Amino acid sequence: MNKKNLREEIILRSGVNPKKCMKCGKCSATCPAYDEMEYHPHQFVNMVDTGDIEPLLNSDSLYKCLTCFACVDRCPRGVEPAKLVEAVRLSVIRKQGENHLTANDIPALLDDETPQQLLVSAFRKYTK
Amino acid sequence: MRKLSLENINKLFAAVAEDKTLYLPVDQSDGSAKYSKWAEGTVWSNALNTVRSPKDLFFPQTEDLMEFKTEGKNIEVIDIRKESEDFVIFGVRACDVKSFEVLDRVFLSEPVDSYYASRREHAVIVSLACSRPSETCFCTTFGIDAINPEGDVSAWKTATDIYFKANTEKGEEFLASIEALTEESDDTAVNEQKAKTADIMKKLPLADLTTDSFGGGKTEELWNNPVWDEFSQTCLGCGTCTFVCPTCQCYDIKDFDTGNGVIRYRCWDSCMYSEFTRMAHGNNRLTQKERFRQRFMHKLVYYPENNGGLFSCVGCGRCLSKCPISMNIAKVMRKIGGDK
Amino acid sequence: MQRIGVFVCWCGSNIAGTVDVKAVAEALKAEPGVVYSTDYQYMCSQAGQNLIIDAVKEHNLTGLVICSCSPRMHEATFRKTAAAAGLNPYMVEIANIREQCSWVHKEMPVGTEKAIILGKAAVAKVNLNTPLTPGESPVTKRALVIGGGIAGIQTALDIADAGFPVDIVETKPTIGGKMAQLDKTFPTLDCAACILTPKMVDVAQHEKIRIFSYSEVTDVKGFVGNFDVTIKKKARFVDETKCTGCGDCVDKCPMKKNPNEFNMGMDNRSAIYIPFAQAVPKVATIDAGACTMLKKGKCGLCSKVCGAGAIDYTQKDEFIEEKYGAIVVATGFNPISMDKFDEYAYNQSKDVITSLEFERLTNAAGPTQGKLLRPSDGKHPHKIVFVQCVGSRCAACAEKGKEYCSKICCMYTAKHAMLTRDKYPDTEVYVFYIDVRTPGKNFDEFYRRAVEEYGVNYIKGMVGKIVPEGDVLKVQASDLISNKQLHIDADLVVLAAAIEPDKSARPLATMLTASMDTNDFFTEAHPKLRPVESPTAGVFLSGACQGPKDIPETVSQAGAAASKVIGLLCKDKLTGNPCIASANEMMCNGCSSCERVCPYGAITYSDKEFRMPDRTTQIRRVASVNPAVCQGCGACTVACPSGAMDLRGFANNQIMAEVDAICK
Amino acid sequence: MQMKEYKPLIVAFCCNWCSYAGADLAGNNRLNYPADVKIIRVPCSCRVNPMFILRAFQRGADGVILCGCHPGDCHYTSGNYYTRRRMAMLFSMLDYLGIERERTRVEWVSAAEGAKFAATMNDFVAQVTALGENKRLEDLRCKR
Amino acid sequence: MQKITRDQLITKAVELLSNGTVSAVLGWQKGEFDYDITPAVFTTEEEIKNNFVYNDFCGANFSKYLVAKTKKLEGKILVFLKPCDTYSFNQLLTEHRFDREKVYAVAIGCEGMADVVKLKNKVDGIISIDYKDDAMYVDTLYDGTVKVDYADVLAERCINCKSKKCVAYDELMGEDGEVIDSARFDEVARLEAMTPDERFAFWQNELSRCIRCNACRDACPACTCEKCVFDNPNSGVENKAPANSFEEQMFHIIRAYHVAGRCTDCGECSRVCPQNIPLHLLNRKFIKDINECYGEYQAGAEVGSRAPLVDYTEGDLEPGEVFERGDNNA
Repeated sequence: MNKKNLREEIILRSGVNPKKCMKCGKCSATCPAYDEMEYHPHQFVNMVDTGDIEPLLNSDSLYKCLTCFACVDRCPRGVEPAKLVEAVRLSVIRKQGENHLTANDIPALLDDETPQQLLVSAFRKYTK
Repeated sequence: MRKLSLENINKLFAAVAEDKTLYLPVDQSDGSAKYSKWAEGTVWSNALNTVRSPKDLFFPQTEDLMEFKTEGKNIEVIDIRKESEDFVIFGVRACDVKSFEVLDRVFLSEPVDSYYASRREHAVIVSLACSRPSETCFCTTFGIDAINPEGDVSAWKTATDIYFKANTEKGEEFLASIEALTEESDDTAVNEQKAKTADIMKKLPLADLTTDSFGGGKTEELWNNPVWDEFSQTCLGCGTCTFVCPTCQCYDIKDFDTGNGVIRYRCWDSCMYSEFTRMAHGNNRLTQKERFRQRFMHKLVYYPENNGGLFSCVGCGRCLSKCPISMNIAKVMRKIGGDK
Repeated sequence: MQRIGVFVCWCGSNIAGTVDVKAVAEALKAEPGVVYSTDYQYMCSQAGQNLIIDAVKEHNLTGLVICSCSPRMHEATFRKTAAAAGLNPYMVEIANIREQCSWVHKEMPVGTEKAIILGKAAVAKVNLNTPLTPGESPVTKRALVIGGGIAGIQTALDIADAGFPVDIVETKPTIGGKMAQLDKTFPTLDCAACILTPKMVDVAQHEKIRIFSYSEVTDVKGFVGNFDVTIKKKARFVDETKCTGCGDCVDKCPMKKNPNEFNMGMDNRSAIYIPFAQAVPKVATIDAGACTMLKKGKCGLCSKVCGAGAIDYTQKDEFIEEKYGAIVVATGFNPISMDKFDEYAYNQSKDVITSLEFERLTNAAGPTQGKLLRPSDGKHPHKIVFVQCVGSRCAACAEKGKEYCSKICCMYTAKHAMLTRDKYPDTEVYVFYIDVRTPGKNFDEFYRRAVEEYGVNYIKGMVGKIVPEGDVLKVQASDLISNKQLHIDADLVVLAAAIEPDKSARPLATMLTASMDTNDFFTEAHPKLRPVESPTAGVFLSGACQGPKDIPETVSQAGAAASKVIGLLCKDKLTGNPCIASANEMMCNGCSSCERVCPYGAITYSDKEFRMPDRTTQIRRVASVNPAVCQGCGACTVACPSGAMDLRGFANNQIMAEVDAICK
Repeated sequence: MQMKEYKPLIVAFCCNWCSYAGADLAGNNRLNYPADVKIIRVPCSCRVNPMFILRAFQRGADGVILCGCHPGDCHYTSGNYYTRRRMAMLFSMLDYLGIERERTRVEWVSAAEGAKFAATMNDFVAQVTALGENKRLEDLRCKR
Repeated sequence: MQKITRDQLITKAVELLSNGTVSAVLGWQKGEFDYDITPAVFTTEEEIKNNFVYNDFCGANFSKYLVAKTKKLEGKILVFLKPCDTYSFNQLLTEHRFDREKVYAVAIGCEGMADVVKLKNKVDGIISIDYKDDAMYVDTLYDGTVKVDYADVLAERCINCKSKKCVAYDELMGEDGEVIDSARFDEVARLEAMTPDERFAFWQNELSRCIRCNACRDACPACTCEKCVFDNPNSGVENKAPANSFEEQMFHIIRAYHVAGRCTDCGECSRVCPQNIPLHLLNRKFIKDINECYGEYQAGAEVGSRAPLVDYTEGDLEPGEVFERGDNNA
C-alpha cells in the first residue's frame, strides 16, 4: 500500500480528520502514557496528516496508548487522536495477517471467570 | 321498434363503443350519476338523471379555443381546434333532449358556434323515456313528453327489456349498426309502461305548474313583481343552479398565460355572479335581486320572446334539488303565476 | 406598458467569468417591455451609472433592470442612479447574477441560463412596479445607550457632546463595566481606573446625560427615530437624590458576609454597599437578598445611621417610559464559566483563578490591596502558570467553550506575566499558548518584552491537566517545541477564560428585533462597511456586544456608533421605506386579521362611508396602515384572505409575476 | 428517445434580512449549489402567501422552499413565527391531499449561514430530484 | 329533551315583532315538498303565520345572512340560531362583521338535522313528510307511506356534532346542551393513515366532481370577504370554472386555508355541495392539525379569541415536525 493510500485508509477507518488539529498539544499534555511513548498523540496526528506513517507502524508507541480517551475528551477541536492511534494499530494488525490468535480460537478460551472484554483486548494487543 | 334484453345491454354498449365513443350515466362514488365514457366493466346507472346535464358533452364547462405563442415580439395564433369524434350519448331523458334544442337556437344560429356545432354533428342521441319521475320533475309544464322522448333514437326501458325506435336518419343508422343484437318487436310492453308512467306524471306535485303568466312580451308586467325582492333576499349568489342547468348557455372567454404562450379558452359563467358581464363601466346588474331576476326572466320571458315561444327551462328539476337554500324556478313560477 | 432598460454588469470577471453577459443582455431584449439592453464592465462605477442615465434619457426608459451583484450591495446605488436620471428610484429591480449565480455556478452555460431567468423575473417585476414615494416621520432627538461600560460611556459622551440628550441604562449599581475592574491596560500599562474614572465623572456631570443605574430595558416599541422604551429602575431601597455616598451605612451594616461581585467574589461586602470607591452614581444599594430588614423586617441600622435619610425600605421597582430616536447597544461581555473545565480544577482549588480574578488580585483596590497573594492561604506564589485559550477556539466543545478566538487574552496574559515578573522577580512565570496573537499597535513589541526583558517562559503547548496536591498545583503540560511533557508544581494557575456576550443581550435583541449570530454577538448591518450598525434601523452597536474587542477598539467603535447616532439625530425628519403595506378599502371587510399579526401596531380600523355597487351608501369598518409605523414585513398581506392588504414594492402580482417568469 | 437528465425546478423564497443574505454569503464564499434553485426575494418569510407556493407548482416548479430568519431572529420580530404556523398547516394540507411532502420545505437560514444555505439547497435539490417531476400539483397547460 | 316546535318559534317571532323588539325575522319559509325549505326574511305577522316552518330540514346556518341584513335594516332583526350556528355567530362578531346591537338572537336547542340527500337515497318520489315523534313518515309516489327513522337520515355533521351548547344568544329556547366529545376527526385520521397515493386518489376522485359553483364558499359563514380572491380578476387565481385538476385542488386548498382557524366546523360547505364532495374533511384537517399542534381551539367558542393562524408561540412545531407528529399517529 502506498503512502497516500495508507493515509486515506487510516483517516477513513478512524473517522478522524487530522486537518482539524490546531496543534495545541493538549492531547499530549493530558496523555498519561506520554513518557512511555516514542511518538506522542499530537505527533500521531501530525504524522498521519503528513503521511509519515511508516515510523508509527514500527513504533512501540502504538501499544503504549492505553486508549483511555483523555486526548479525545480534552481536544478542543474534536480531532480524537486515540481513534487515530487505534486506526494505525489496526493497520499493523491487519497487515501482518499472521495473527497468533485468530477469532476462531477465542471460543475455546472462554471460561466463566474471564471477562470477555479481556480476551478481546488481549486479542487486539497480542496478535502482533 | 327494436328490442333488446337488458341482460345483453353490455353487449350493446360494447358494440357501440367499438367505433364510437359512448357516453352514458354512470354512478359515481358519492352515489350520484354522471355522463361518463363507457369502457368494459362500466355499469349503466339506474338513476333518474345525472347531476350535471348532458350539455357538458356539447358545451363543456371549459374549452380551449385557440392559443397564442410569442417569439420575441411576434405573436403567432394557433388554432387548436380538433374535429370532434363521433360519439353516442345514451340514456338522455326527454327534458335534457329538449335542452339541446334550446342550446341549438343559441349556438347554431348565426354566427354559428363551430365548436358546439362540430360536437352536435358528430353526436347520436339515444334518449330514454322516464318511468319513475321524481317529485322535482315538471317537464310537462313546458310541454315536454317524458314518456316519448325525442332524440335520434328513443328508448324505453321495462323491467326486462329495452326498446328502441329511430326518429332520424342518424337514428336509423344507429339502429342498423346494432341490428344484430336486437330483434324486432311490437310496442305492447312499451305502451303498457307509457300508460303507467302517464298516471304517475299526473300525480307529480308540480304537475299543476303552468307557464301561463310567462312568455314573450311579459317583461314590463313582471319586471317590478315583488317576488324578485322577496326571493332574492336569501339567494347566496352561488352558481349551482346555472351549472347544473341543461339550458344555461352563458360563458366567459378568458386568456390563460401559461408562461409559454396564451391559451384562450371559454368557461361557463353564471348570471348569479357579481362579475357576470362586467364591462369597463362596471356591472350591468348591481344587486343580487337584479341578477336573480335576470336568470328567471331569461328562462321564462326573454328567451321565449326571441325564440318563438320556446321556454329555456325544461323542467328537469336539477336546480330544485341542488340549490343550497332551496330557492328555485318552480317557487318563482308558483309565486308569480299563483296556484292554479 | 413600461419601457424597460436592462443593464448587465460584468463585475469585471466576477460575473462575466461564469455568465455570458452579452447573451444575457441579448436574451432579455425580447422580454415584454424591454426596449433597451446592454452590458458593461462595472455598472456601479461612475461611468456605468452615467451609461444608465444616458440610456434612460435616450430611450425614454420608465423602468430599469440591473443584472449585477446582490441588491443588498448596490440596490441603493442604482436607485440613486435612477433618481439622477429622473426616474422614481423604485422603478429599479436588481437581478442578482453574481452572489446567486456566477459565484455559485461554475459552468458558463448553466450560469448564463440562470442569469437570463433571473433577469426575466426582474423584468416581469418591473413591468408591474409603480413609482413609490417614501413617507416621512419625525425624529426624537434623544439617544438611549444600553450598557454603561467603557463602550457605553464613550458613546454617551460623544453623543452628548454633540448636544443631544442621552440616557444610559446600566444593570449594575454603577457604570464602569469590566474596565473598572481592570488593574493596568496593555500595551501602555496605564492604570485602568486612572483613565476610566475621569470619564465616569464626566458622564455623571454631563448635563445632557442621565444615568439609569441598577436598571434594565424591559420593552422596546416603535422604530427608527421613534422608539418607545420602557426602563425598569430596580428598587435599590436608597433614594438616589438624597444619598451622598458617604458610606456610613456600609460600615454599620451587620450583614457583611456577601460575596463581593466587584472583586469577583474573592472578598465580601455588606448587604448595603457601594461597589467601589469611584462608583458612579456614588450611591448605596441594598442587596434585597442579603438584607435582614427587607427579608425579616428586623435591623434597620442603615436607616438609622443615614444622615441624609436616604434609606427607603418601601421602594418599589419603577417603570420609566421614554422616547428615543436611536438606541445604542453596549451590553459588553463576560468571561465564560470555568465550571465545565474539570481538567483545570477551577472548582477544586482556590488557587486556580481566571484572568479577571487575577486583575482584582493585583489591583490596589482589590481584596489583597494589590499584593499578589494566593487566595487559598494568602502566601506569595512563586511559580505561576498562565493557560491561554481556555474555552476559546474550542470547536469540539460547544457546551464548554466557544469556537471563536477571544482576541484579548494573549495581550492581557502577556501583561499579567510581565507585571508579575516586574513586581516579583523571584516568581517563575510560565505561559502556555497555542499561538500568540498580537496584531495591534505595539502589541508584539509588548509581548516580546515580556519574553525578552522580563523572562516570562512562553511554552508552545497546552496544559493537559491540573491536580491540586497539598499546597501545590500539579500542572501537566506539553512542550511541543522540545517534545516533552512537562510537570510543574505551580502555586497559582491563571486561566485565560474565553469571553462571551452578556446574557442580557439575547432578550434585548428580541426586543429590538436586532439580529444576532449563533454566538449571541449582535450582527452588524454589514461586516465591513457598516460595522457599528445593526440591520435594524436606529439600533447601533458599541463594544464587545458585537464581537471580542480590546479597549482601544471598543472606544473607537463607541465613537463610531456615536457619530452614526449623531448623524441620525441631526435630521429633523426621516424618510421611511416606501415599501409598506396598504389596504384596498373597497375590498377590506374589517375582519382584523391583519391587525392581529402586525408586529408594529401599524394597522388601525375606522368606520367609513362607502358608495356600494348598488348605489347605496354603507358604513363599513376598514383597515388603514400608518405609513410611518409600518416596516413592510408583509405579515398582514397573507393574513388577509381577500388580498385587500398588499405590500408596495412586493405586491402579490409582482411576486407572482416573478414566480411565473422563473417557472417559465 | 434521448433521455435528458432530469433537472428539477426549485423556487426558493428568501427573506431579505437573513436567508437572502445567507444566500449572498454562500456566493461570497463560492459555495456551489445547483442552478436549479431560483431565489425570489421577499421582505420577510411571512410575506409568502400560500397562493405563491401553489402558483409555483402550477407553473412547473418541482419543489418550493421557504427560507427565513431563525425563530426569534426575525427582522420584524414575529414574521417567521407566523410563517412557521402558516406553512406547517399548508404543507400538512398538501400532504393530506396526497402531494409529496418532500416537495416543500421551510428552512431557517441566518445571514451568517452561507454554508447552511448551500447545504440546504444541495440537499433539497437532491430530495426533489429523487422524487422526479411534480405530477400531482401540476397544471398541464403550463407544461412546455 | 323536548324538540322545539314550529308553533313555539312562531309565537316567539310574532311576540318580538309585535312588541317592537325586532323589525324583521330571519326564519324558514316552507317550500314545495316539505324538505326544500328556504331561508327568508319575514316582516309581518301574517307572513310568519302562513309561511314560517320549522322541521328537520331547517339546516341552513343563518348567521352569515346577518352581515348583509343588519346593514340594510332599521331596527333589529330576529335570528334563530341552532347551537352550531351560535359558533358562527360569535366568529363573525370576532371579525366585526355585523353590529351585535342590531340583532336579537334566539338560540334553539337542536337534536340534529336531516340530510335531504340521505332521505332521497332511501325514498323515491317524496310527496309529503309527516314528522312524528318516533320517525318521519314519508308519503311517496311509488311506495306509499314509508317510515324513515330520524337516525337514518341524520346529517353527517349532526352525527358528529361537536357541541349542543349555545354559545351566544339574547334568549335561549329549550335546554342548553353540552360540548360533545365527538368522533368528528375519525374520518380525517382514517385519511391520514392512508398512503399518500391513496390519499391522492381519494381526493382526485372527490375534487374531480367540483363544478366551481362556489356554493361551498357562498354558504360558508367564514367566507365574508367583500371580494373573494377567486372572483377578483386581479388576484391571479380568479377563474369561473375549474379548468383542470390543479385548479380544483388550488381552489379547495385556498378556500380551506383562508378559513383555517376561523372555521367553526358548521358543515355548511358539505351540505350545500351539489356534487356531495366532503369538503368538511378539508376544514376538519386544519382544525385537527391546529388542535394537535397549537392546543385545542374552537373558533367561535368566544367572541374576540385570537385565531391560531394569527397567533404563535415561540416554541411552535416546525413544519417538518408536524409531519413527524403525523407519523407517530399513523
